[in-house]
Amino acid sequence: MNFNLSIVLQVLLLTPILGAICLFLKAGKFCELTPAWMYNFVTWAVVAVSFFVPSALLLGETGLVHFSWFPSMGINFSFYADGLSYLAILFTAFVFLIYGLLNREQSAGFYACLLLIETSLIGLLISVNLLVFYFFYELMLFPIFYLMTTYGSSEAKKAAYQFLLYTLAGSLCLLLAIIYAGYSYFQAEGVFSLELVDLLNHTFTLNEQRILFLGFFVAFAVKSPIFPFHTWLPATYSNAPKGLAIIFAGLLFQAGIYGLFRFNLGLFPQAFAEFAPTLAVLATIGIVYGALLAWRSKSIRGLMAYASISHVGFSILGLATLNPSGVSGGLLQIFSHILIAVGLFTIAYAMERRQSGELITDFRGLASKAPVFSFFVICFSLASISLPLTISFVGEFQVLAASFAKFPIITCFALLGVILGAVYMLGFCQQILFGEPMTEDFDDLDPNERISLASLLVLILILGVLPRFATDLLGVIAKNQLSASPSEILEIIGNPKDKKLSEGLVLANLQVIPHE
Amino acid sequence: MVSTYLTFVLLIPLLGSLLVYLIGRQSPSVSGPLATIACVASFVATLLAGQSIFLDSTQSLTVNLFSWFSFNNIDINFALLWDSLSLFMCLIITGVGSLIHLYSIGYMSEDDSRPRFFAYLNLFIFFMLLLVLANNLLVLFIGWEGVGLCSYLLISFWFKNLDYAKAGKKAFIFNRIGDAGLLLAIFCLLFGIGEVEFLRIEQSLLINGAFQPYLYLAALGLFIAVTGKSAQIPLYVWLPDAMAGPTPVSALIHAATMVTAGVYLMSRMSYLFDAFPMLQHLIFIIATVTCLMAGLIAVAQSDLKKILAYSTVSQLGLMFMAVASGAYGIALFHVATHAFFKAGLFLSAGNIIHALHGEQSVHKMGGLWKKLPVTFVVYLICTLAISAIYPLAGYFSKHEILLAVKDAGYLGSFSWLLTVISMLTVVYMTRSFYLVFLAKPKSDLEHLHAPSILMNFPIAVLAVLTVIAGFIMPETLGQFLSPAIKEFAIKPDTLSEGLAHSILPIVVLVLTIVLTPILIGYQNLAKVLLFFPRHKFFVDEIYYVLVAVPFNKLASLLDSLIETATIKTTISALSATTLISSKSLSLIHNGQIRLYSALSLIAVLVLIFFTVLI
Amino acid sequence: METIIFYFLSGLCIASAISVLIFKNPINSALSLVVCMVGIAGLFVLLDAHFIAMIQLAVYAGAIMVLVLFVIMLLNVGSGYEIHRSKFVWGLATLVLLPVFTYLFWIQLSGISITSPTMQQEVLAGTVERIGKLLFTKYIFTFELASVVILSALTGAVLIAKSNSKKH
Amino acid sequence: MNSSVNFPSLFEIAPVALLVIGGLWSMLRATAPSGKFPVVILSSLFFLPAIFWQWMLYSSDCKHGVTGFFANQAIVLFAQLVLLIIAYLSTLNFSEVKYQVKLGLGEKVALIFFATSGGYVLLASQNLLTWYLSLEILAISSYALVGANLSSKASTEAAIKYLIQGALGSCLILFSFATLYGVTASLDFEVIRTLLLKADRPVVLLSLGFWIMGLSLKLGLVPFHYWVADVYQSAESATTNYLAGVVKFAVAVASFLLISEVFIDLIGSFNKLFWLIIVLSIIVGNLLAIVQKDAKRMLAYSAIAHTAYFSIGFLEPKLELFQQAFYAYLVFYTILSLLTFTILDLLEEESSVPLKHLEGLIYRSPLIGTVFILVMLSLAGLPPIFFALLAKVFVLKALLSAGYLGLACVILLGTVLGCYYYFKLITIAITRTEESLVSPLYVTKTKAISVFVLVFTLFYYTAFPSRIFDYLLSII
Amino acid sequence: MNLNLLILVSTTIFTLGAIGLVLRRNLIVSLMCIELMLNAINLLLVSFSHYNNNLDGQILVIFVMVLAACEVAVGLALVISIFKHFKSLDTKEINNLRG
Repeated sequence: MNFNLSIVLQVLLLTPILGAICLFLKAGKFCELTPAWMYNFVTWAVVAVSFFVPSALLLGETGLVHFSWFPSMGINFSFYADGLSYLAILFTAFVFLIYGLLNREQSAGFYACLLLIETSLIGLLISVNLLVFYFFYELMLFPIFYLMTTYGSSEAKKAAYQFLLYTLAGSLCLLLAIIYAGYSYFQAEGVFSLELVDLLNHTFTLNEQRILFLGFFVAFAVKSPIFPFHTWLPATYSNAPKGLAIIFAGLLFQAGIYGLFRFNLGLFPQAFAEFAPTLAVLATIGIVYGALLAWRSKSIRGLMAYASISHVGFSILGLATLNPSGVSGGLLQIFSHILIAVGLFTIAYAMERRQSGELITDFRGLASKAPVFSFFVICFSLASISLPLTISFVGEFQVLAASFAKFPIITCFALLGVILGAVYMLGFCQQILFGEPMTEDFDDLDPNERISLASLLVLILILGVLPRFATDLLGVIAKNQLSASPSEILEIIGNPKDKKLSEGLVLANLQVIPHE
Repeated sequence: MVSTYLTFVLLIPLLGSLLVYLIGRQSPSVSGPLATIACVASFVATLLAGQSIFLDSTQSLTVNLFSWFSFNNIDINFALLWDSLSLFMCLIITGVGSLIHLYSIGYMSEDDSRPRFFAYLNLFIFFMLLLVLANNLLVLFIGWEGVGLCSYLLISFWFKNLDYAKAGKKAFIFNRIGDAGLLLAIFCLLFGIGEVEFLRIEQSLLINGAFQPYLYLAALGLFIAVTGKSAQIPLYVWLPDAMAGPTPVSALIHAATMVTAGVYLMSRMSYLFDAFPMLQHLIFIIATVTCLMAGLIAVAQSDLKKILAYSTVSQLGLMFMAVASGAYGIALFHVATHAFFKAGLFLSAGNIIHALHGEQSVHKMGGLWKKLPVTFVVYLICTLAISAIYPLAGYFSKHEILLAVKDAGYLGSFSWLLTVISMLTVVYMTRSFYLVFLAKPKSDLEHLHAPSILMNFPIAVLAVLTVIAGFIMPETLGQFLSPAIKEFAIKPDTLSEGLAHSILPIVVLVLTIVLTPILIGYQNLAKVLLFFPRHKFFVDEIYYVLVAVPFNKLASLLDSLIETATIKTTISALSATTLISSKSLSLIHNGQIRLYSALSLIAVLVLIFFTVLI
Repeated sequence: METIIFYFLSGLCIASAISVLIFKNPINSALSLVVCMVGIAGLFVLLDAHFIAMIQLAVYAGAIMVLVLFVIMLLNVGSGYEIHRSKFVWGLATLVLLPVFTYLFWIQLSGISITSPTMQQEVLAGTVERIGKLLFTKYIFTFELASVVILSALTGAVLIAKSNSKKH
Repeated sequence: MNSSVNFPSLFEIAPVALLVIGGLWSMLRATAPSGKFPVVILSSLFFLPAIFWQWMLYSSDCKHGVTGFFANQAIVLFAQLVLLIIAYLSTLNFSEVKYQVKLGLGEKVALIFFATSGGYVLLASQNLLTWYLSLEILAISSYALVGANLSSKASTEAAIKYLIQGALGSCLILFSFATLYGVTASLDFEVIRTLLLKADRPVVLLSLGFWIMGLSLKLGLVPFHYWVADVYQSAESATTNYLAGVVKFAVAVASFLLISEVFIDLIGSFNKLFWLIIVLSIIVGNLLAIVQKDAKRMLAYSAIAHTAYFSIGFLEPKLELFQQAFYAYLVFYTILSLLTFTILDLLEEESSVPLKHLEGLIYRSPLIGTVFILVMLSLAGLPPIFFALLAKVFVLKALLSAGYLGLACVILLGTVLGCYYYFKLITIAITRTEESLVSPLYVTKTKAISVFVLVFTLFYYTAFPSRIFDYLLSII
Repeated sequence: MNLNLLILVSTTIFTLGAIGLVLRRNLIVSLMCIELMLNAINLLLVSFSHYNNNLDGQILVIFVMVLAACEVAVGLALVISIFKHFKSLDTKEINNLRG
């Protein structure tokens, strides 16, 4: 089958949008489908389509798809997929699929919003026009806000506002920086362009790089989140209704790290290098700070939220190493965190569904009531503290090993985070699983939960034992991103004004898998 | 062929673990035998795989299973190293492991969670084998963490008791600290010489020497890891608490195998440690202090398993004294003999506790020699062995260690400490022996839970091993291990030497038996004398105050200072400012048209001045 | 003579403008306003704007002010609403007044005198003929537009009045 | 002195003529004793030909100058065309039943006609006199329209306040024109432009300063914004719609044309003044909107902020980017403000829309609710309507290009503040209440059509942004 | 009589009108103050017209008068209806709209 990448990407983007529209228009009524069924259908379709991306990538010569839209402002639909985007899309689609398994009783509007979030995530992963990226980046705000306020408690409403204003404040900096980048390109080249390809060709002066870096950084730092920008996160994750924390915790952060990698690192390498030590310090503070507060946290989701901050810290630390292995480790951490966070929050959701109470102390002795549940709790806790043979170990190892070479002392503090991870995670397990059971009725996991958790666990283990495919792929991507100075890229892609823009943006390609 | 066997060695316990759990859930009684069969099969596979090495111990083989991942173009393979050292360790693990599995069938026969127990045990065997078979530090790390995990799971096996669960957590966390050291060491090696494979590190060190500070740091990191896993100061405190697990677990993990992983690791990396005499000195001091302290504490304990646990810590200290002195082979020899007699002791203790329905305090035991004859004999033999009385296995290994330590000359004028340490062992072991078997019964002995043959057989085997190991092993082990680690030879003592060296322990033993009942009469005196040992030198409390409390304080400080005070206050201050300013602004809009006109006119004036003047 | 008349009229205008402000009774204020407008009309005459002066008298002083007075009387609002006699407000007003006054005056003084044409030229008096000619040639469209203004004001007034009548 | 008769040809003033005739007709029709007043028919009857005619004018080649008109400018004709269209859409709002049952509908429609003709002339005026006069047509009609809702006490109060403030603004503008006349001895823009540079600078600065302040008052910028909230809140929504959409559009474009055609050489000196006014408007407008309890009042304050956003065009009217930003944001804001008040019209009761009335909007009418949410999101500059984002991008791009980084940051701050209350409105609109489930919202066909047209425009320009933005750039 | 003096008179009256807007609480007086301001501007325009020797200014004055009349017409209509609603013309009492 000959699949054109452009078609695949379009279908990939349009499927959730159309799904959302259909759900919104209550199209299900006409063919007697429940909203949940439609949602599941769409998420399956997205997963299926995303499997075509690599084959399309392998067939075509390039990963770039370009539709002219508003050329005078440099705004076009430019889509691009490399291994990183591909993996991220696959994981994203997968998480939405899993959520569909877990939550089957919601209204059409609920699922429509979820599909919009999916659109937004997929869109931002594949768009390489800065403004289009920004568009998708912001697109998720409203659905999230809607879901939080409509289905959540009054606390959730507050959290929704906090999330909204925080993220917005960050992303407006991004907007400003994007426009400034375009304008700076305009001053140099005489054309206003927001295409990543064009901007990669352009060498920003160091001062410009610094300013722009900060603009981009603030937005991504809020989304990731990086240490002082994280305050929205515990509130949001803790108050997200209906298990939506699974989606939020599992997927939102990747936008930030992806952005840091693709844009900050790609466009402003010098500024990034200058800023790397600070970034490493912030990341490490995040790791230790998250761990300490997770330890202190009394609520289940609060603990998981702070744990997320800690985990994301490793990812950021990886990027800050500016070493191919470190960066690829950081990228791998994205995927490991997706799997683990989804697993952990699924567990939290399962607990909430069975017994009211959000504090850790509301539960006790579940191990004797629900062995399967306990098995998964232990497994995900262990994965979360990155036991070897889980995916998180590989990423964390690469990150720490690379960062040790660059920032030895900082790394020692990060290792402290590794230890503290065990402290809070095992404390959590002990608190909820062990001891005399507190309540009589705590049913074990139902089949859907089992399937979702088991599939996550299998992925965690497979990627932990055989991560070679992913690490090589990400390694190549990272290496290209790091080594490709603007002039080199220029050499690779030739004249960018060329009609054949598609030659451009050789960040990495799925073809470039060297292993075996 | 060898690689296939080797794969089997590893895979059988892993698959066994899965099968045991899956099948065991349907019929729990199958789980024990199944797990035992798996372990024995692994033992057999080890023997088969080791054939060639038995014949020629210089042989070594690297089996590359698959490529795991890569770091900075360094391929990190999932590879196994098969040489005499790993074979030696594998034999101990699977051999002693099999016996303990067998024992556990009897010991756990009434527990409903048997499948889980045996699955964990098999999993432990897998990880332990992985640890000793690893060809590089990263694969070793898998095993290293894996055994820690199994230890955690098994310690908190009876999780309904929160104290047990907490003990498991404590063990894991202390191990985790050590693991961080190991990671640090790996990073240092990666950064310093860019290798993680044992053989390559060795080569690189041989060629380039080891004078980099990073390698020093690596050695230090390894030692931190070792203190965690092998319960040395400062990370030993988890081991006594780990006795919360079922007794076979204590025997297998916390006496015979896992805790000796540190000795194994240091032997593996002996060339690295040898390069840093300063570090060796440090290790020696730590080991000596550990040994002494644990011995003292053991004297004052009343929980039978705790006594044995501190004894283990003490014996491990002894091993590290040997390691620090450069006598890796002798340390490994002691690992083997210690595995036999300490496993024997623990399993005997298991029998006792089993018989007394879970009673662990030695003060509540007594007069058991009649009721548990086999146990009595085994315990006696093992006690004698650990007290280093000729011709039992313990004598040979321990005596060699003392010699090696003296040779190394670290102690100088403190060599009398060695005697003290040895005698402490005799004292606490004899005390426990006396209190358990010889003293007057404190409780009703009629309703004893007699040990089954399944429980008696393994301890008998261990006793036999304890007796014969001393005669067989010294000669063979020297040759056998020398290719893998530094050249060494053990010259077995003659009968007369042996007897001569045994006089002192025997005297102390007899003295202890005589004095213990008397001392028990003077409770107050004992309390005063043993105040510190009884309270374990307050190490737990000190750690609590020095580590846990500060971290807790730090966390709450961060929580209140940064999370709440700074950030949240900033945000609420921002929103409050916004609200206040908007409310005060809306006060101006009070509906008075004259005010509006006035404000507009003032604005006109101000703005005109603003424009024209500026 | 002209100067004396000018000063007289200016004084009259200013004085009556002030009295508009300070009379309590709106009728008095309105009458002062009429006086002011008449004064201004006089100034228009002095400035040779005869037609405008006439309109000023007819439209302003006549029609508009009569309308105002009529409304005042219709509503029968007496002097109930006092001027704010607080010293603070008056002080503030003076503060406002003084800077505006001095500043504007100073600026205009220094500015216009440069650009204004010399007085040697023949004075272009605003007679009916000249104004009319200008109005119906150059500004014819604007003149037509004025009808729309008046129409809309008319409509507006009708609309408001209509609603009033409905209510009662 | 030019003594020739300067009356434009019928061809050129036909749209105005149609509007005036429409106004007259409405007045006459209003005198009819009873019956429904045919708003839709009447407005279509006059607006549609006017629009058509304007389209002809616009697309014809003879864009030569005529006295009284800036007719040679494509942008003027285009702006007039837009004005007619939005005025028409706005007028359609009066077809609602609730306006039919009140007295004076005919007069209101007539006033709309007159006001629109004023706006139409305002855009094209070529001398100070016409400019001022047509501005006053707009103003006087607006006063009357606001005060027309006489059953409401608030409406009268707002009207008189509007009148007094507006008159003050007129005085300021007139004072400025008088001084301009004093220094240039002419009312014609062309003459003024040439003489302005030679004139004495302080006087001109003073005069332009007064003009700018008068203009700020008419546009409702801080610190001359006091009337805005009262008027927008108290007037009937259809009127508010007209004021916020049509009147503001006309005044803004006319002022911008005046600046860029006449005051262009001197306006640079008022940079700081505009900067201050814009910053104040953004901050004060958004801050005040936060604490409001009435949706119309809240959106009135937000309108102040939005006016400030497009007013950045006044900062550097010479620069193409600023012109583009001005027109782009103005077009965007006009469409959105029309949509906003069209929707609020549905929820209005006694000329006010307490926030409570918005409750469950999405359940009462899913379509209108969705449009409302879309509008609020767009006002906040958020997806899914890309057009909103683009408008903001134009503004920010212009600012960055000229180095107004601080102002750009203020705009971002304002956007964050704005998001807060836009989302507050959204939250209310999506709150499910018992009442909302049983009282569906009735939407007339006319309203649905006008909402559809506006939303379609938004989506159309989202899909083909270059059709409007590049086009605007080409005719500026 | 020179231009400066005329400007002085006109600006004085203008300012007085503005101050009246601030000080007087009677709505009708407020309207009168606006008239005062417009008159001041008229005076200014006529003076300029005189000194510029140009009649355009006087044309403008005519239109200002027209507008003033219109404004007063609408204004007075509103005043009447205000009086009906509030039973008063005191601006202090017309303050229902605030915030």
